[in-house]
Amino acid sequence: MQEKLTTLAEAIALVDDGNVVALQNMATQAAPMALVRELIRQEKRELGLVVLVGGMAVDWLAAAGVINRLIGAAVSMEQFGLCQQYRKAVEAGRIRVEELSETLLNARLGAGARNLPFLPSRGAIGSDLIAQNPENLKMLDDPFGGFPVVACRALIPDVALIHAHRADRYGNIQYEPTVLWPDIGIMPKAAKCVIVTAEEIVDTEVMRRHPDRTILPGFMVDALVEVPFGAHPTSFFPNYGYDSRFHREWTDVSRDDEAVSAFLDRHVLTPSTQEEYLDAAGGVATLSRIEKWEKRG
Amino acid sequence: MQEKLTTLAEAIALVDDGNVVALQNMATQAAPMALVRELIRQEKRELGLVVLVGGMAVDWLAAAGVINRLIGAAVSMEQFGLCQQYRKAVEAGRIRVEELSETLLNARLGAGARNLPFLPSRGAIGSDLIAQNPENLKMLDDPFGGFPVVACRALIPDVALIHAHRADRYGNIQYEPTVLWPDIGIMPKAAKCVIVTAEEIVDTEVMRRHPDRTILPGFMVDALVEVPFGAHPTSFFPNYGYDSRFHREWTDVSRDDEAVSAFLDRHVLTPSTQEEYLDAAGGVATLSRIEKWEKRG
Amino acid sequence: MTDWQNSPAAEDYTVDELMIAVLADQFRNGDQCCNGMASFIPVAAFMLARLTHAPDLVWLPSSGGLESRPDRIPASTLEAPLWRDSIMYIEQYSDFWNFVLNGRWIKKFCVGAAQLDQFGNANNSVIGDDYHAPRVRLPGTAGLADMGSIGKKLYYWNPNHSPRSMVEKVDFVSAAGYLNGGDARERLGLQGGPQLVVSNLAVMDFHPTSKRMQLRSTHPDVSIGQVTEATGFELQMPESAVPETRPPTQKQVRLIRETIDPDNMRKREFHRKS
Amino acid sequence: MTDWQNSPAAEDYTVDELMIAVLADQFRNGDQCCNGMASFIPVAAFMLARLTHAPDLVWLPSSGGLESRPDRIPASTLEAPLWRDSIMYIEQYSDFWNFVLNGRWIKKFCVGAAQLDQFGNANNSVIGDDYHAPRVRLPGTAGLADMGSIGKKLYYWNPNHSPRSMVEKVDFVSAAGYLNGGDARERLGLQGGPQLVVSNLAVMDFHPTSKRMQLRSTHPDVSIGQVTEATGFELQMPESAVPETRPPTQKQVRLIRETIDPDNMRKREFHRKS
Repeated sequence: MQEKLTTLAEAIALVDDGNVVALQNMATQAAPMALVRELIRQEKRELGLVVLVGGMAVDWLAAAGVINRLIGAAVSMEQFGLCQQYRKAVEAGRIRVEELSETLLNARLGAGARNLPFLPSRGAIGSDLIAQNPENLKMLDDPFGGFPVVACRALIPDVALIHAHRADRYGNIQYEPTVLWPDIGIMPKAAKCVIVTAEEIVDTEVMRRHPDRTILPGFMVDALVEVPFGAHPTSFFPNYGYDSRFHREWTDVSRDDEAVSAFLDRHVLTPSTQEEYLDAAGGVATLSRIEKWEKRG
Repeated sequence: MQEKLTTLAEAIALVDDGNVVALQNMATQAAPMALVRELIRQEKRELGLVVLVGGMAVDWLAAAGVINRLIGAAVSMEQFGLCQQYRKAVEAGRIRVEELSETLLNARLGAGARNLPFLPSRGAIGSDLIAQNPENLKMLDDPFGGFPVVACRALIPDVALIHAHRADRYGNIQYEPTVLWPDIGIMPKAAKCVIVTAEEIVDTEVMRRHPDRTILPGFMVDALVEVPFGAHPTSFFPNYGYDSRFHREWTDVSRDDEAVSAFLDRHVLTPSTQEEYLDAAGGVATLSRIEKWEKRG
Repeated sequence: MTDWQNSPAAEDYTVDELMIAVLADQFRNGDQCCNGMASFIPVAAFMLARLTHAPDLVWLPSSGGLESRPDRIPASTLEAPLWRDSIMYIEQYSDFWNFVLNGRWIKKFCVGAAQLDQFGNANNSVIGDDYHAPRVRLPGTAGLADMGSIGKKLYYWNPNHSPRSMVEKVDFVSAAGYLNGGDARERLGLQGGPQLVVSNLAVMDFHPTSKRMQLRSTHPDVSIGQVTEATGFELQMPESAVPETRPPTQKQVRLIRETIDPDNMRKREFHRKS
Repeated sequence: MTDWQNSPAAEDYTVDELMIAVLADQFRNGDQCCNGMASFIPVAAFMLARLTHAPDLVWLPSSGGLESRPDRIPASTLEAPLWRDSIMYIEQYSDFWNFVLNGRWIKKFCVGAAQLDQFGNANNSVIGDDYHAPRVRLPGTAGLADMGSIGKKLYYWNPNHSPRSMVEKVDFVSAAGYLNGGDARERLGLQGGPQLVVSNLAVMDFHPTSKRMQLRSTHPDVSIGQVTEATGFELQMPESAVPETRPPTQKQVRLIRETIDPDNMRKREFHRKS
């Protein structure tokens, strides 16, 4: 098996300006935040982002001017509110949104994964999403005489960014307890290149004890980096909850461009290692807090 | 939650003559054999069988005159050879075969599960399977200008028959260690009615300890019966292997209609309980043999 | 009459509690219901229904576990507390949508929208005319556009009934309601559709043939005039007199406050009133 | 030159061992290969390649686990020994076909067919003219029809080279080969296709433009005449002389007999010869 272990810098060097990048995320959950920060540090530009429900990661990438288009179903930090930097960029026309419903996005990615030109859905029929997007969505008659479907054109991201619980050095990726998040089930299977951070790298023998936990085989994975708490400040069930203090700090500054810049400086640009990042986010006290899964953020 | 626990007789009473019945199976693996025997005992007639790769179950159902059509990708007992009773019935025109490739069958069932009129595949293009089956397979132009696909019409079985490792009385179904067999991933989701046998019925609290093992929620399941060794003589990983002696006994008689009739009498019609069935199949000695996963059948 | 039904009408209750009780009343035992993000009112309604008249109601968050056991409403209606101790993890790409798209399961969806129009079309996408430079970029449709077209019964809640949220025509149809009304849905082969809108002022449903939104009841101490004034289109009136929305019972209020939502998550979306 | 390449040509070997060595030679380090039911020869070839020149060959049974560790070829090439100690269980409906249909992974499929014709079309469905009352009902196409159309390179093995198995035209196209030859595949947008046919008599490939099957090499002690006589169509001849198939090395034979298949599973399909 081929070695896939590398550094954040080398992993993100695989992303080219202009790429379409699929990002694992769900409001406050499971985003590969170390990879997101590295995208900003390497000053990637004009990326298109594919995300089912984007949260703080999208707001950061919008604030840092990394993305200029987004293909997704929603962007929100749920109880922490709208992503203000993203919102402002869209309202200013700096980010172009291809809004898809969940079944349409899943169909586009599913077609990409399975090398099909399209997959059909019956979702979103009658909504304005379809007329808005003639390039990728077309009403199609049922050849068996029933009602029409929406043909959803295959979407093949250039890169998928994923965070996982465990991996071996050959890029076999495990989730604990199993696939839960919406996008992990399909995004990496559709992408041309898969970059993964994992909470821990273990020996292959450890993987073999629980083959049911493996969600991606090594041959699908292009680069792998060990990043403990790599999803902070989003949650990573069952390891740790989202960091509500950090989320509130961000939403407190996120309408103010100068404060945003200082925030990103402090939390994204200055820390040169994951340890330094975690220290800037409150260090051990924060980690022990999020490991307790505070319920009332 | 509603109670789903019942008897084999009442469960199979849900199957009407003429129904399309989806059967979990894979050559020598994981067939719900107790349900298959009950179909024969209740003298069901003119059933259509949906099966990915059918094994001894198909041969028995053919021998007993239960089925008159089959929708599937293959019928074989792998190293134990062809299913002779099935083969004879097809050659005599008593069973009509709609042969599908695996992706075409998966697409038909996937469309059924998702309430879509069809799903596309690029599999089997150029083969005679498509022209042979104009009712359910149609070449369809890619609306985005690429090469055509095969539109695979939704297939909604009336009933799905499944064997599982564990269930609670409300019909929540668990597999150990996870979904492995080809058909369990989609067949029960496409069917109008789902009948399950399980190796053991446990308390719901036991289910909650491993929610990742649950593969069907109770609301999908219509009838449930506890049947230890319910897949015998097929294998049921990791609990027990296939019974190679039993398979060889069947293949030894399966070309001879009289011997077949005696065999079915002894193993299907006479035993009135699972215990009696297992005793007729060699009792404790057989069980301890298959639990050792003999490798050289 | 069971315990909670015998309980007298509450006098001390807030409008969020009333809305929860109205919604809970829509869900029967054995129903299968589903919610999205930030859905404190729907989740409270599901939990209330299960604690009173519908113990077998199946509640499925659109990300999370089946029959999980949060001790109370968590701060997120999609996050990990809704996976804990569940009977089954429902992975979204395959299982969740397999169950939902299949017409037989998960028949009711309870959700909010930034704009609703007179035909129950919903907008969670953009405010303004230019889709690519909108006045306000909203979160996006998420799964709502799907739920609007795949035969589900939709129950909308609106904590801020106003001409801005109840509009003549939505700026963008994020999810199909009755489109232009009449049989427009049927002609596209769409079943289901919006059933009820529960706002902080009133309960509304849809006229059986015109499919225009009509007043069903006004909340206690709210006049019909207040409702029509807060509505950005001509709200249809029923043929008979408009009744008053039944207030929650004392038992229902107690369950909401003490058991279901002691952290007052349900109040979060009520910016202006309540 | 590695150990096994330095090993002298075996003198004591059987044709199944020669076929395994020929097939093993088709698979490179880093290739991803796949097999179906009752595929002892392909599985032995994968295992031999991994033990010699291609340690990183990814081998995926079409039902089973990734990188499982059977101590030897089991009696079934799909059954549970091929799940044990694997790195990942590959569930068939979603994962297996997601990986296979995606053009980037699992590029080679090694399989047998009851009939193969001059253009590499394969039949595992029916013998006879009447599909619904066939002379012989064969097992069925299983995943082969898919593999034939989705860009895979197909490697066929045939333990019984005869006019019955190598036919002018298959009774039923269970899996597309080169159809009517020439650019017939390309016109349907089909990539990949049959690469090699390894029988008990010879090795065949396909002419680059006509796509007719042509002789590549004859096995030791087999004449060209024996091969053409056993072939039910006009086998094309290469422009240069037909070489002899390279026999397995002593090391390869030892690995097959002692390590890979001490139970002689590989002999099961050889009814008439070897």
